[in-house]
Amino acid sequence: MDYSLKVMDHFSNPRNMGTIENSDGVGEVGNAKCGDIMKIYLKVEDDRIADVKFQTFGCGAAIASSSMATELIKGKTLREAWGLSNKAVAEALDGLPPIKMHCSMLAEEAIHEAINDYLRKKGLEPWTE
Amino acid sequence: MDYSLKVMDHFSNPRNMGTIENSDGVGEVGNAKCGDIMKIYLKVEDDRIADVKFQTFGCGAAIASSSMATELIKGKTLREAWGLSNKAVAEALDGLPPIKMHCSMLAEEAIHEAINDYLRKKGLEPWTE
Amino acid sequence: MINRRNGCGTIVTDIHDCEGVRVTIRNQIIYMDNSATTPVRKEVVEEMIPYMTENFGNPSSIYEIGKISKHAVDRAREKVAYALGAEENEIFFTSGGTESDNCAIKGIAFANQNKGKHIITSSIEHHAVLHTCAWLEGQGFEVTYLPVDKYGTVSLEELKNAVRDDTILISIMLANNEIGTIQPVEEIGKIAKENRIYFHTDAVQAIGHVPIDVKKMNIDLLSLSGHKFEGPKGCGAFYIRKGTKIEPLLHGGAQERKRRAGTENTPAIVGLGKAIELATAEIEESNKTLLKLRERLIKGLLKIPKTHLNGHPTQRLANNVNVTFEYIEGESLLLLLNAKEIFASTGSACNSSSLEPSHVLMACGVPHEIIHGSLRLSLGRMNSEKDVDRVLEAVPEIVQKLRNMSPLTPKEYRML
Amino acid sequence: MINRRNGCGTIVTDIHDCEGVRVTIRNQIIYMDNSATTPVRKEVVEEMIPYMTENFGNPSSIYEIGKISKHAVDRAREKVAYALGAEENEIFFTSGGTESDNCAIKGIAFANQNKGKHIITSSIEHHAVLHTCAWLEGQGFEVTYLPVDKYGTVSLEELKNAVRDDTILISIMLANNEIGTIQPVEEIGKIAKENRIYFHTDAVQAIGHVPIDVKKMNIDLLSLSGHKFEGPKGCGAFYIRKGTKIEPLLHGGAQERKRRAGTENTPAIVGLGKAIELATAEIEESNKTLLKLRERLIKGLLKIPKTHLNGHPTQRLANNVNVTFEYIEGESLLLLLNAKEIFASTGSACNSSSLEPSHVLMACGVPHEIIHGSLRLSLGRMNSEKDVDRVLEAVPEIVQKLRNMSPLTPKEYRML
Ligand SMILES: Cc1ncc(COP(=O)(O)O)c(C=O)c1O
Ligand SMILES: Cc1ncc(COP(=O)(O)O)c(C=O)c1O
Repeated sequence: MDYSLKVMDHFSNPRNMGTIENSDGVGEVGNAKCGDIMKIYLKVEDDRIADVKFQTFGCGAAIASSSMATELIKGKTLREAWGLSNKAVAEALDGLPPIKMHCSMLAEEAIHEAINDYLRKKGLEPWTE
Repeated sequence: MDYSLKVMDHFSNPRNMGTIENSDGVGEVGNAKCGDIMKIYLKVEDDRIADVKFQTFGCGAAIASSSMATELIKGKTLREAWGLSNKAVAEALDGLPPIKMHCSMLAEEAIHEAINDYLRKKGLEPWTE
Repeated sequence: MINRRNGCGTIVTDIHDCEGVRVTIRNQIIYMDNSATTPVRKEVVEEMIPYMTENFGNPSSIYEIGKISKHAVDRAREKVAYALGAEENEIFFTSGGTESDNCAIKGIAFANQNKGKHIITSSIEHHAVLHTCAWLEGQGFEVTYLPVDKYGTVSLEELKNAVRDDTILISIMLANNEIGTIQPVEEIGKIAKENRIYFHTDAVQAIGHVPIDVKKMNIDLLSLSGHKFEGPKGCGAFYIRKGTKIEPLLHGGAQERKRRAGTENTPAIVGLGKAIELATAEIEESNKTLLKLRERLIKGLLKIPKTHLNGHPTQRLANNVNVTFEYIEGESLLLLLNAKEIFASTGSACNSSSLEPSHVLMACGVPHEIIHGSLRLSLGRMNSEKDVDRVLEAVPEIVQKLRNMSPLTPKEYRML
Repeated sequence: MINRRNGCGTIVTDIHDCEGVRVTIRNQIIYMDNSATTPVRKEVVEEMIPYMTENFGNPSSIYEIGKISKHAVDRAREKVAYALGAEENEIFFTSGGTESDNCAIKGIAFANQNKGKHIITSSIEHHAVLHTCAWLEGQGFEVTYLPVDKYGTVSLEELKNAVRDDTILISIMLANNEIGTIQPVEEIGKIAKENRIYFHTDAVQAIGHVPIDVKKMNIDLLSLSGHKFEGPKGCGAFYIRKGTKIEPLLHGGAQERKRRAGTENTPAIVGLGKAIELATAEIEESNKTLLKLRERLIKGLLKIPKTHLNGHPTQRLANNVNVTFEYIEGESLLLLLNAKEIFASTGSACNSSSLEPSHVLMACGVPHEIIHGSLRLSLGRMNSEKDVDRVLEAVPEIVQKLRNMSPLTPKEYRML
């Protein structure tokens, strides 16, 4: 696998790894059969992501994408976080091998799931785009 | 081509190469298309091969076979010469590669042709075996 | 860290120190992926080089340096024949295991289709066999893929039941490249013989580990590949029992008695000959050493909770260790091992850039969910007990790190 | 004379002197069979060795030494692409010219048979093309073998006339291996393109001698082989234009983007890359030198009475000389040249152990009766003017010796 130094850095020293007790929203995507599961925990304050943690079962790219994506949304508004595209995650990692682009997709989707989980818990309509 | 040292010796320094003026019998076999022509000249005295020469167009094995065959029949009776088998020629050369065994056949045939040519000239019945 | 160049036993890392001056660090690397490929043995390289430079002649040529090449090729052929218990004129050189497998299967299929169009193989063959069979299915052949038990062993009963009147070929590997399971080849050969069916075995992983006698084992066709036993890459051999009806795969010149066209790769053929000679001569001694390392490794790894051994516990290659760690994924495991200069693989090397779970582990019934967490450590002549201990130190840490990260890991196996 | 071992430029003969002591004699050998194969260039061997020993990793592996191999393979791919004017992802590595030819022709045939089953080739192709076509005829394909003129050139008119609605492939070599004739490839490419037919060219003999631009020449598929331009044996490359519909020949692992399975032969691939880089960079300079040697050789040989030049007088490879001497036979000529340490061939090397007259010379209309007396001298980088002069001294003597022996020689050409 030809991973960038950025990917290797985030893979080897993942930021925001772990769980949040009493989180405000949780999103989990992927499945073990495909070899990737990503779980994102959010702490939301004033419509902002006060804290975020992840747990990932998956390849180097999946772990690095989780780490980078959580870094990118920390402190952002929910809308801003929702707007984080998988391409932005991949770019922030100085690119991903084509065969691994789906890992950044997983990160985007996990964030969406987590935000909608938060919205649902708040009794709000989940977002679709 | 994996030729024996004997083949290489007879090929490089062929014995009895040339023609006999006023020969008593001549035999020519093979054709240019196939890449081999062998011509044997006999001088016969008292039913014996007093002299023999050859001309050959062909590969190393053909030339060596001609040289060896002429050596083997020199001084022999016509019957003895007739009895020289291609296998005997090949053996005397310490063997020939399988693909080249037909060259020793040519030598046997050329000698037969030359003997029969002599017999015919003498008004005798050519031999068949 | 700026640049990285590696040696067989040494990793050289070029870094810049705080002053910006380049500094080189050397660490011992641990290569445990010998089933993927091996380095070329020193003695083998040395025998090869003269055939690249001085003795470069085309073996089909008539002149001295051509004849030197031809004799060298013939000597290598003798060595391969000797290693397999075959005759010299039953050995043909190819470009590797893949070509040999393709040759065997397509060659028999095309030459014997008037007799029948049914082929039997197993579901744990290398892709060189499986994809060739799949291609033949597209050409109107029928293929039965025999299942295996949880250890990866083909059942002789299932094989007997699969035999049909129109079966022309049984292709079952001698030893598996992922899990190391050794098949009951002699018995398979007997079944093939009784039913007058050609029997091909992919022995790519077996050379140097399993003693082979094609006559005793009733093998009609056998594939092997130089780079799996410290010979050169890009060169394999192919045993075809005398009298076997087979078509060539590569058409062209009259080389290899018209069974395999193309200018002979003399240096590699010479190297393969030398390598197989050494590997088979040392088989007993080598297996003794490897077996000890293998068992130490397996014992150590199985101490990690929720870890399972794949493949057969005893009927396995002396150099093969394959385990599955639950809750984690293989690629990240390999990357962290790599960071510690330990080189291994998950599934077969050819698959490492694919995302599909190993077809071999699936056939053995390893649950889908945990297949991804498998690790293959394949030992070689350069590995020592110290290497094994370093691996046994590194792996538990790494597995724990990844388990801590994984959402699948139950609380009791977490340490965070 | 007891033993003989040869070097690239030196022949070492071990003899016993009259006292029985072994004495070694060194003579300069003259190798003029570069179309059969070449030695591996020193710079190339040097680049290859590290990939046999330290950097032996499997390019499909994830760890450092695997990545080093992968990068090396990719760099070699760039070099081949650059030499042909192709894109990197249009280059695939194979085991040689024969495999590339087989891949091209069978690959296109099998993948496009729904469009048609007609193939056009020439009657002077290498056996790797001709025998592959013949095999396809057995599988229900139809093949047109275009005739050539006396210089061995394919007529564009004949080609146009041969094109049919169901023609799927034109396979015509860039330069012939026996007579060196260079085909009007650009024009052939144009005809193929206009008729939407795939165009394959066997460029095995052309690399390093004829500048190639696959785009300009409208080439869809191209075969080449490392050992013909001082690269390694057992390694070739294959250019496939993007978008070409083709099936693989070797099925198995996912290497070479699934177009050619089998563990990559990294050392040889690296060597091929280096060799093609050097050969194409030096093409102009090398051709200038070779042309001079070639013309000197041809002029000298044609002084021998009843001697004819085969192939095209100008549209020919700068390194190829092919002449026919009437009344004599080629093998004996080669053997006598060999005795003088001059290494050459008659027809192609692959055929030297066969008895059939060259199909190429037959197609050029050389009379059957004299075909056997043909000699190919193919020059290389190691040949000098002195070599040419030594050949020009040796050949007339040898020809005379054989003519004196031949019953075909008319009196006026005899000297005995
Ligand atoms: C069992 C088995 N068969 C076939 C092959 C293919 O051999 P190669 O890659 O040398 O073509 C391999 C290795 O990759 C293998 O392990
Ligand atoms: C024109 C041509 N095509 C194909 C080949 C086959 O190449 P290889 O022997 O490397 O497979 C050769 C050489 O033998 C050749 O000269």
